[in-house]
Amino acid sequence: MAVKHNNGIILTTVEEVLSWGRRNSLWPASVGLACCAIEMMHTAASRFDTDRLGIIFRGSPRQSDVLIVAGTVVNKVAPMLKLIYDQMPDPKWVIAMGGCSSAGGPFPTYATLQGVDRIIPVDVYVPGCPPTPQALLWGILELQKKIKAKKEGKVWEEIPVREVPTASQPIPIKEKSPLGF
Amino acid sequence: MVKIKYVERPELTNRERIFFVDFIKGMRVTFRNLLRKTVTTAFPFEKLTPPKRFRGTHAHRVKNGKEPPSFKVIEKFMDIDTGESRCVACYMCMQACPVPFLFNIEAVQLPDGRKKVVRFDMNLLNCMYCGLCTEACPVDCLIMTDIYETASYHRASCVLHIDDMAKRGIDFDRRRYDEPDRIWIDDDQRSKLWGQIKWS
Amino acid sequence: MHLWADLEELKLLEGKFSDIQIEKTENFTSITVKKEDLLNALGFLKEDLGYKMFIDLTAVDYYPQEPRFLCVYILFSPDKKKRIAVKCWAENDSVPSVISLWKGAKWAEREVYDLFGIKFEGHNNLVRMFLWEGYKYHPLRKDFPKEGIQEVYLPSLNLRPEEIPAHNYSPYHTYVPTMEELEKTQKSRMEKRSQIVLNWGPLHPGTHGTIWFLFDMEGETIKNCEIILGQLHRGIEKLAEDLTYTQIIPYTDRMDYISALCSQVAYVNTVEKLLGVEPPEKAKWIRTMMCELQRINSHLLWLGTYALDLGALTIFLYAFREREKIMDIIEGIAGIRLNSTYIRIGGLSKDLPEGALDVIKHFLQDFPEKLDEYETILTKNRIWLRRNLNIGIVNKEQVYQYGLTGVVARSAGVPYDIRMLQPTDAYDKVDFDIPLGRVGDCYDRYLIRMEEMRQSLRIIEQCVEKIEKLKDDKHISTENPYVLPTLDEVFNSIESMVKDFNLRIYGEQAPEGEIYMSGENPRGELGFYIVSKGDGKPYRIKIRSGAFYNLQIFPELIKGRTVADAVALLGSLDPVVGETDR
Amino acid sequence: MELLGTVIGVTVKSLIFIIVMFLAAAYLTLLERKFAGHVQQRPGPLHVGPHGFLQPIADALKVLTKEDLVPDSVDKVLFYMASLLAFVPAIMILAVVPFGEPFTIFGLEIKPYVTDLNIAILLALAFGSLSIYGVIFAGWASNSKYPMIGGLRKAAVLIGYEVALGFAMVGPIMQAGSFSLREIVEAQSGMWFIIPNILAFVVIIFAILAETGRTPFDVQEAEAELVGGYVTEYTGMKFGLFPLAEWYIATFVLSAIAVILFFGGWQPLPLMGWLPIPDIIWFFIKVFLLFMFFLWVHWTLPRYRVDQITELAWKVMLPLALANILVVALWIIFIG
Repeated sequence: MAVKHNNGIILTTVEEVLSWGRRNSLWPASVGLACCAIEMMHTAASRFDTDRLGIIFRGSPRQSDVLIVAGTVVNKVAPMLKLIYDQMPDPKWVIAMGGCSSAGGPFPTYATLQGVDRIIPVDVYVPGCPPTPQALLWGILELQKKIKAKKEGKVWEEIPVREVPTASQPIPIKEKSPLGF
Repeated sequence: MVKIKYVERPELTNRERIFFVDFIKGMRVTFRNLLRKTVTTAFPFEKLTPPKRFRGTHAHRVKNGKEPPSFKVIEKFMDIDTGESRCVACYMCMQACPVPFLFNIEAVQLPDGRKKVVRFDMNLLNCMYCGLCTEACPVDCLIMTDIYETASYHRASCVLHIDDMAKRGIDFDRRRYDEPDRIWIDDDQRSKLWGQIKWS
Repeated sequence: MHLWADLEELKLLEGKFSDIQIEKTENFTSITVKKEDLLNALGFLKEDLGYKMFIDLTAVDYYPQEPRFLCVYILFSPDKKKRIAVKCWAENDSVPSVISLWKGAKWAEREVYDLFGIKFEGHNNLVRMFLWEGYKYHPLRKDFPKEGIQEVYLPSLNLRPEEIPAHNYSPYHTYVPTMEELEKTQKSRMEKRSQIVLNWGPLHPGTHGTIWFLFDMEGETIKNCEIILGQLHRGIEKLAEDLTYTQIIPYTDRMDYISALCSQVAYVNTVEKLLGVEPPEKAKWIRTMMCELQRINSHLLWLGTYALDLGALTIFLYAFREREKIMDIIEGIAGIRLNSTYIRIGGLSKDLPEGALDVIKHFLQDFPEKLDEYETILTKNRIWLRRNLNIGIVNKEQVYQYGLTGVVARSAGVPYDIRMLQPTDAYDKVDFDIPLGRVGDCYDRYLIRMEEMRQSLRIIEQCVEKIEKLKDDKHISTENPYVLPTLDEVFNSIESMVKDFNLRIYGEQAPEGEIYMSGENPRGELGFYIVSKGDGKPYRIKIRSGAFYNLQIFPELIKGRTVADAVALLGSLDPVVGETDR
Repeated sequence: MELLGTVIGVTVKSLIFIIVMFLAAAYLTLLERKFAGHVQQRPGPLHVGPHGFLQPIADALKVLTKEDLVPDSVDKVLFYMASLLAFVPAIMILAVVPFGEPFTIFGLEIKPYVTDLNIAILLALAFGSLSIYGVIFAGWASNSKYPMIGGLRKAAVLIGYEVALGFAMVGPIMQAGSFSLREIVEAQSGMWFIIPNILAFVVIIFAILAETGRTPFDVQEAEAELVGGYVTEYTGMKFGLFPLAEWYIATFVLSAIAVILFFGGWQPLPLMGWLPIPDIIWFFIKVFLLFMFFLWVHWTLPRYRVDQITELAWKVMLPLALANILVVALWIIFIG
């Protein structure tokens, strides 16, 4: 990037390094609410081992960076979810896993919160009921892209609307950078 | 025939207790697993191909000459060119759906009396992927593809529109239309977990 | 077959109580008593006729008729293996409480009070079950809208002003409680007597979802315990009143999301009985097979989380490794890993794909050795024994008092298994054992679940043999007027297309009447009480959740024990919040 | 002049020790994650750097640059002090652990240990028991229920096992007739002390597991019961110090001491003396094997209840340790 002063360049490189560290050790707070929590566990289990990407689940929100809202959030639990989000230290991100947490899903009822993004800002929406572990992993990769692009603020202008994906092909190993994502 | 039996509770003998036999046995099991091969599929570098029946993101089959007879019946009332979505705006998917308001279908009457579908939106964030809509579609138009990588930064980009769905339908049929109805196809990936299955 | 009490013993009641009506249909048998006779009648049924097991209590709202609420009690007699339903009109919206007869009625009455607003005279602590204190409405009343009342402006935070992300997006929302209201709820549930009140949950790694425990603790010993439910109350029963019988099937998955197929089968069997539909032979066998696969799946999840709670982290991942295989099977057959909407009224949505039976056979071969691995690590491990032995002992009396079902009941030595009492599908044609415990502690429940997995394997083997014989049968009996035609029929014949349209639009026009039937879920008896008024949608569906009643005994068992025991006990009761809260 | 030389030497050496220990601890986390992964048939960290080799760096970067969030309700002074109190004693034990014989390069003699006290073991025990304060402070200062319970539990466990640990160390000391770890090692040139001290060895294994809070004794942060135990309220590096100190450094140091006491320190394995391996390497091989053994136990066994742990400590481990003293005494009298 066109930075004139040397220190500017140094700064940017430092930022690069920090963002590399952050996106390669995302520790989610294990907030399992409903069906999606099972698939979240499966994502962490042996078949689709999130630990490969440096993602380990922490019990306490104080030590976690990303909040994966897995399952239906009902009105009654919403304030507590907000509390958990507030307890997390910055920088923090939120993944709304599944339709319920993204937009109320198939429960347009008196008791259900129609989308967790009404109480806390959401970075990535993962549709599915529940999303398969691969879908959730894809969502996490999307979040890593976002962190890489320094789209940390919830500024909507910066966020492009992704075009519709069609066939999904594996990323060949050679395209992978030696430093991870 | 159903029988009733009582479970017997094993006892830990003193010999086992003193020589830690229980611990040693357990640790032998973990050690054996340590030597086994890993079962992990390194997403995104390796991917499990969903089975053909997988109920992923929705798509529209297009008019491509493979339509069922029922479509031929209704076709004459519709204005559909080859390569366009087969949807005949019968609203059956909407009727079958437990969450009907996730659909937003509009059709207009053309001057020559035929109907044309101008809008077919689905809000996937309200979808249960239960597949009732696809079973209700009388012209084999609405299908569910094997596409699951739909995570996005925006609520708006989780809403499907008719042209994307047609695009997906073409793509899906190109890849998997002629595939046999088998439980799964990527044996090499699955064999990591399953080992060698002998197929009949 | 049905388990309803026969008339002659009901005749005994007629003499005792003034104007009681006995109605016996093929699907349901009930006696309607007056409000003032209710307690005596129930007491007579419990003490003298031996209907001592409390199954369920629910209410139906016949708005605008007056009195509008009808309370329905369902009892079971373990000796005669018979069920009986007792109805009572709630004049001026109140009925006497029956917690003096059955402790298990405590939560059920609170639930009815919460959702209908019926007062129960004599209930010691009649507070809301699912919703919070200060919630203004009673949602299951017929004059309350399904969507609730959207009174607050609560837009999504990720949208630019005036952006409409989807056609069905509305910035207005139902009322979301504040933290203060929740604290008020907590205060109203339990007051502090000992040193500290520990909030265990609702968003806590150990509470299997979102159950909210309040422990009043003296040091680490729990002097008093209270459970707050409703952190996953999504209003499925309310939704179901607005859907056709077929459309409810996907929601039954999402109740007990760990054993989706079992819930589907239990529900679909009830509806088929109501409609008088008979599924083809092959469908029955496949249903049984899938149910047992799902049972193994569910027990494996239980094993994993249970071991994780007790500190054996590796077992968790071994159990999930095997779960992945079953998930693969279900995904290949039904299309979705977890909430597979596979069963349909009158059969199955799809036939088995090719290769399915090979995979299942392969699974049958290599699963037993994995089971042995788990057992070698755990069963005789001294730590495991010390954490499980004599913890949370359940006795027969409590089983009847609380209406405990499933593994919890069987651990106390009560042979209560719906697969044996009321065999549906192919359960009367396969042979398997029902393991029972003698002591009733966590260790018994552990052993029983391990044994049940082995028995499920036996059942699956027999099913696989049978299904191979029935290869070319139909998987759904579409000739029946109530059964949706398959896609090929719709494509090729105009009649079935019309039938399809009618069924989709108007729903299955079930005959007027009621039915209560249940299936044996991994978590206990999952019952469906359906009231049909003859139109395409059920007038009322009550879901009798096993986990709800099993969880109810937790506070009594945990008194005087430590938090560590609470983890073990909760794990061995194995509730699923989606089912307890519906 | 002489004094200045020693001061500089000691400072340099201790600096080297601390830095190396930090790096080692960071990579021990990777080792544990890899090991756990393969036990569970998954690869563990894989994509961050070749075979996840940069994972600890990424974690460190992230943890260090996390917002350092201190809840308002906590007792600030104790809150900060606790993390140091947990960390410093663990690393200070290193001062007395000898890694090998003194050797000379370019004519100057290098002692592979900071200092060789004649009461080294007592010092190690003292520092070990200091770390209890860190735990209790953390639990108290957080001013929240879960950390409180976690801290109390951990304190109960530590107190119980410190005693057993101390008595278990008596046997080797009696045989060597010295408190100095170096002399203990040299006393084992004939035969390792594991032979008469087998009971003490069992006790020490349990004690180390308990001291370092590994399963079956990880009651202090039993996730299902107390979310994170006494570290629940900690963020960033203040949190990072706790697991580093107790799971990695303490485990490493204590295994080192166990090796010195029972497995002849840096002396080669039996029948392998002819191998051209320097004694420091021998020492680290033994320590590494013991460390892996602890990991292996950690990832296999379930967890005791806290009252059962203390019961075990007082009713089983302490008597065993005392019995061991008797056995060794008899051994010394009769066999010599």
